[in-house]
Amino acid sequence: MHFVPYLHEQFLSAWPASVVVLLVALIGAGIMLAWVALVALVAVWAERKVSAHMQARLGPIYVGGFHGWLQTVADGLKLFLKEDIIPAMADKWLYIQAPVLVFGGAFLAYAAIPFGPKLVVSDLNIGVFYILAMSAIVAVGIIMAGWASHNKWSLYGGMRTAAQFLSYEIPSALHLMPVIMYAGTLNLGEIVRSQETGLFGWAGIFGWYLFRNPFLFLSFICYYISSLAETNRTPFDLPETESELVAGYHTEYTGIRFAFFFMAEYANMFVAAALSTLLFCGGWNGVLSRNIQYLPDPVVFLLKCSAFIFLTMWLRWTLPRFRIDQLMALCWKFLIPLGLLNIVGSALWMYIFEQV
Amino acid sequence: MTGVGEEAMDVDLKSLGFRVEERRTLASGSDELLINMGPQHPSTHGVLRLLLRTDGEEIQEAVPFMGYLHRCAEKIGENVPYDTYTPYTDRLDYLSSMNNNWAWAMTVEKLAGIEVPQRAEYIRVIVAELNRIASHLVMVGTYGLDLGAFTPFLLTFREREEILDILEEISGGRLCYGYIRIGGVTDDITPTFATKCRAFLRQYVSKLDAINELLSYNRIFIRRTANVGPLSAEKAIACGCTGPILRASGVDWDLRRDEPYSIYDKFDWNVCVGKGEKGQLGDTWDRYMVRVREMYECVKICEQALEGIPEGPFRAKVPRNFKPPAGECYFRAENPRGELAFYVVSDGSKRPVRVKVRGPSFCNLSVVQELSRNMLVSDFVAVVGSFDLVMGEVDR
Amino acid sequence: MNQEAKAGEPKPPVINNSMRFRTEEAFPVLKSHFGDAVRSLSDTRPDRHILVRPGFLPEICKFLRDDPDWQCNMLHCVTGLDQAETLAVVYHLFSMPKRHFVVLKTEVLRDSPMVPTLAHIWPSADWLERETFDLFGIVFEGHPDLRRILLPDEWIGHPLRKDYEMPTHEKLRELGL
Amino acid sequence: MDEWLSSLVFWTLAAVIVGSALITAFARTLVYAGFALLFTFLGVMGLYLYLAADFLGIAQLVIYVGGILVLLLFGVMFTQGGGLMKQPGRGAIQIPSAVMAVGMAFVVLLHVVLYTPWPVMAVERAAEPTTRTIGTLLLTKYLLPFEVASVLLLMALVGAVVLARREAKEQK
Repeated sequence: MHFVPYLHEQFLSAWPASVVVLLVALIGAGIMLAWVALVALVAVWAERKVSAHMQARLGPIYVGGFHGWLQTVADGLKLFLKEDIIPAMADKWLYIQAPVLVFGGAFLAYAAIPFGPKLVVSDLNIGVFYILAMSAIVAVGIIMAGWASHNKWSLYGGMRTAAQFLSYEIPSALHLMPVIMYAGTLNLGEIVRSQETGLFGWAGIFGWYLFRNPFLFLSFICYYISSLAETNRTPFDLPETESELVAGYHTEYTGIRFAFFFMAEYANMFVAAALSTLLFCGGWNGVLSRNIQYLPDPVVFLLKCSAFIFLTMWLRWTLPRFRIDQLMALCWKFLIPLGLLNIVGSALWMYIFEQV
Repeated sequence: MTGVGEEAMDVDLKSLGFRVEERRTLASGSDELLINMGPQHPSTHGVLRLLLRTDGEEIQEAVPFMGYLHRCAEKIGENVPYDTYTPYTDRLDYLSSMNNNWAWAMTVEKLAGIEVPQRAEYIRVIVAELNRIASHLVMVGTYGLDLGAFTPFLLTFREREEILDILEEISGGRLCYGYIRIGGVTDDITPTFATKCRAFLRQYVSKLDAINELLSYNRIFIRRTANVGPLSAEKAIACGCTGPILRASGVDWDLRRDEPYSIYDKFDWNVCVGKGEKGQLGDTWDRYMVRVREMYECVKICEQALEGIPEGPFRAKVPRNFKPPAGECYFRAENPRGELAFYVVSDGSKRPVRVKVRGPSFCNLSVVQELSRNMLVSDFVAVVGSFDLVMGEVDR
Repeated sequence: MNQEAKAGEPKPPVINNSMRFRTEEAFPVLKSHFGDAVRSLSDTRPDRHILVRPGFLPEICKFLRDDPDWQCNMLHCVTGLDQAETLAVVYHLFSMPKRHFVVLKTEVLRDSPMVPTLAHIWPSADWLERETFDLFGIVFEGHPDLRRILLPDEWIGHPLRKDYEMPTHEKLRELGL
Repeated sequence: MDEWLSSLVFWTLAAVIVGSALITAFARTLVYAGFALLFTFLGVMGLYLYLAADFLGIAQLVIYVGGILVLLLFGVMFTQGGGLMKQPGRGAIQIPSAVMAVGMAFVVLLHVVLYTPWPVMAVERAAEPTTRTIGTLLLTKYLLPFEVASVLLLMALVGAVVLARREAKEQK
């Protein structure tokens, strides 16, 4: 936010301040949009390569030369050019809106993610909370898609999303609470900064909340599980189970609208990975003290995110999927009680060992 | 705009084949949903259509509809000579063509009293068991796919490719072989066949162990399959279920041991029976696991058969203008999916009067409606997958 | 049978015939129990069958299922047969504990092919009879759900009858098939 | 920030809120009403953010969109497939009573708006976190109402469980 007055005073003093604000906002949004698209493209390609190599095959190999790195671009182009079909019985307005809402929710979450100490579109005071809130919009979008398609399988997908989202929002917020208690702030940048040094002033990896106390470690695992469920990834991909619901809420979508859902899925995956990184794994802090960190901060951050994205893919290509009642049981009987336990446990730990 | 569930009220459920007629008033005051699962649904493995009556996620009843792949296999049988019918049997259960060819060949051999040379018998056993492995691999892979595990699918298909390569080498086909003919086999095995087979079988067991580790004993997989859709032994027998489905319900019955046709009595192997280790007897995990365990046994049989191939002719002398004596004959063989039986009536002419194909999948599928009661959609997918239906055989 | 085979006696020359058909032995037993309802034992080879009157079929089948000597707990196959002047239904009854087959056949007139159903004796008869009805037009009385199973509901005729004529494309289009 | 920009933001938000609220009120299908509510909530969130009440704004979104709206849509889809709403006939009695009710509410609201001493405070720094203040207030000054509210919610939760249990038992 300090950037805008600076820009205004130094270069664009002739223009009214509001125009500069709008201009900066638009350019920022454009850059973010490009970034989201890039993340999706790379992640889709990576997913295909990761899955291929896990399944003893090569995956895309021709388009673009090196390991088919242009494959996703080609697929994206194909999706752009494909016929856009709106089913005759579909609810047209909602049908058109749904992918926009889903992608919009995923995209808005990027605004609060800091890629480095100063590298953030909007340094919100309540960044964690904001990102959680944006996933609610995604959920409503998915329900909308499931409803509007006028397909019973899609409707099932929508209803599963509603149930799953409603349930897993609670543990994912609960398991973030210990971190917020430690950091004393909801600002993502502040949370990362508070991980520079840990107990006894040890820096680097010991500063990460992941290793601060056993409750936080448990919290991290539970948070990771619920983030998988919130982003609809295997083993929790129930809203789009291809073997049960054909393709769930996006069964009827084609072409560019389908591409939006697809991009949103990978965008969400990145957001979940980024939250794990920022809150539990020290964000852009390397494994050693910040004084001897050689890689640029965004690179460290992205490396950690990639590790999490890889883990997500690894799980997807290894595990079968849960059943809806098992999914609910896991959430309500396991993750939520553990979340409450972690909050109390972390508070006690802070009080006893760290004298906060 | 009409609600998605409204049309359920207007149809005559009885005329669609639903057994439970009384419509339950649901707790939420809403209607049941009638949903078509298939004929193009991803997990009905072909063109099976199931009409589901659901209350939310819970299925009240599911009615199967078949016939989308009906190709008049029996009518064709009445119009072509006996040996020409072999390629049509390929297309019954297209995942186990060798076994189908073999069952047809044995039926006609029984009808005409043809004695098959020993070498041919050994070759037949080897290719049929290889084909059985290939067929079970498809089941194991696609079953993982049904439950959301993608990787085992490709691993099993990779192994299956190896088998197809071997079978291609001797028969020229990769799916429909037409290799086992009346009186023997089409061609002798190639010189490299035995070594290739041995090489494959040697590495195959470890691959199977890996698939077990990845899928069969995965905790999520067990929780998805154990205690789901248990089929009692009595019901299985009464409904005419055969093969792995029957064995999974705890019935120790395998034609290869209990009615040893061909040379199966010469081999040392075990019949795999479901024991209900992870849940109830005859649940989907048992049905799945019986097949996995059978593959180990197939390897044993193959290895023994490869050791014992005698020299000699690979085909008995069958006249070109083959006319079996008048009569009728029923013969069944243990196929990967159960007992495939042919009923042939001959009037002494070139063509049979009647060919009846008793496909195992057809009888196995008839239990599905019973099993579907009060089951989650996800569980139903698991149950249908565990039956390993091949619609080519159901619809004929 | 496995033990017998292992005992080492050489197999008879005609191999591939390990299925034990006890139709001949069943005939006198059924004859003594049901008298005229059991008509004759065929001399077809390699398998023989017992010709029974359709009306008594359920009773005979119930006997074969429940009698401790026969215990035919599985109806392995039901099929129709077009015998020019009559239609026939052939039943292959199998006993898993006794390991034997009994083959029954019943003949009905072409014009009014009515056979009592066996669906209440063996559930497997349900679909097998539906298939026979679909392809031969034999009506199984008392069947719980006698609909076509392989062909579309609107199909006309029963294709496995010898006098069935394949409808022309024009005819099919007329029917909307 | 220029005056006109802030008015633009305000009026846009106001238009979104009022417009979508009207759709909610007059939509012919329940599902439309539900989805229009989403935009109302988004607009209200915008207003909160605009008033520098960032925590409140986001909390509004999390609770109303993430919780209540999703649940509402869930319920609508489960019951009668969200089809046509039964529109009550516009009888002679209903119009005067509606006018009376609306008029009374309007008078009350007008009174509140006109006679409440609104404490107006210019926000010095837009980036002032409100979470700490809200948290402190909840645990000091408003502790009793906060606890009473949570006990009420707990009771509602237990009651819902009991009701659902009974229904499940009756079905079996």
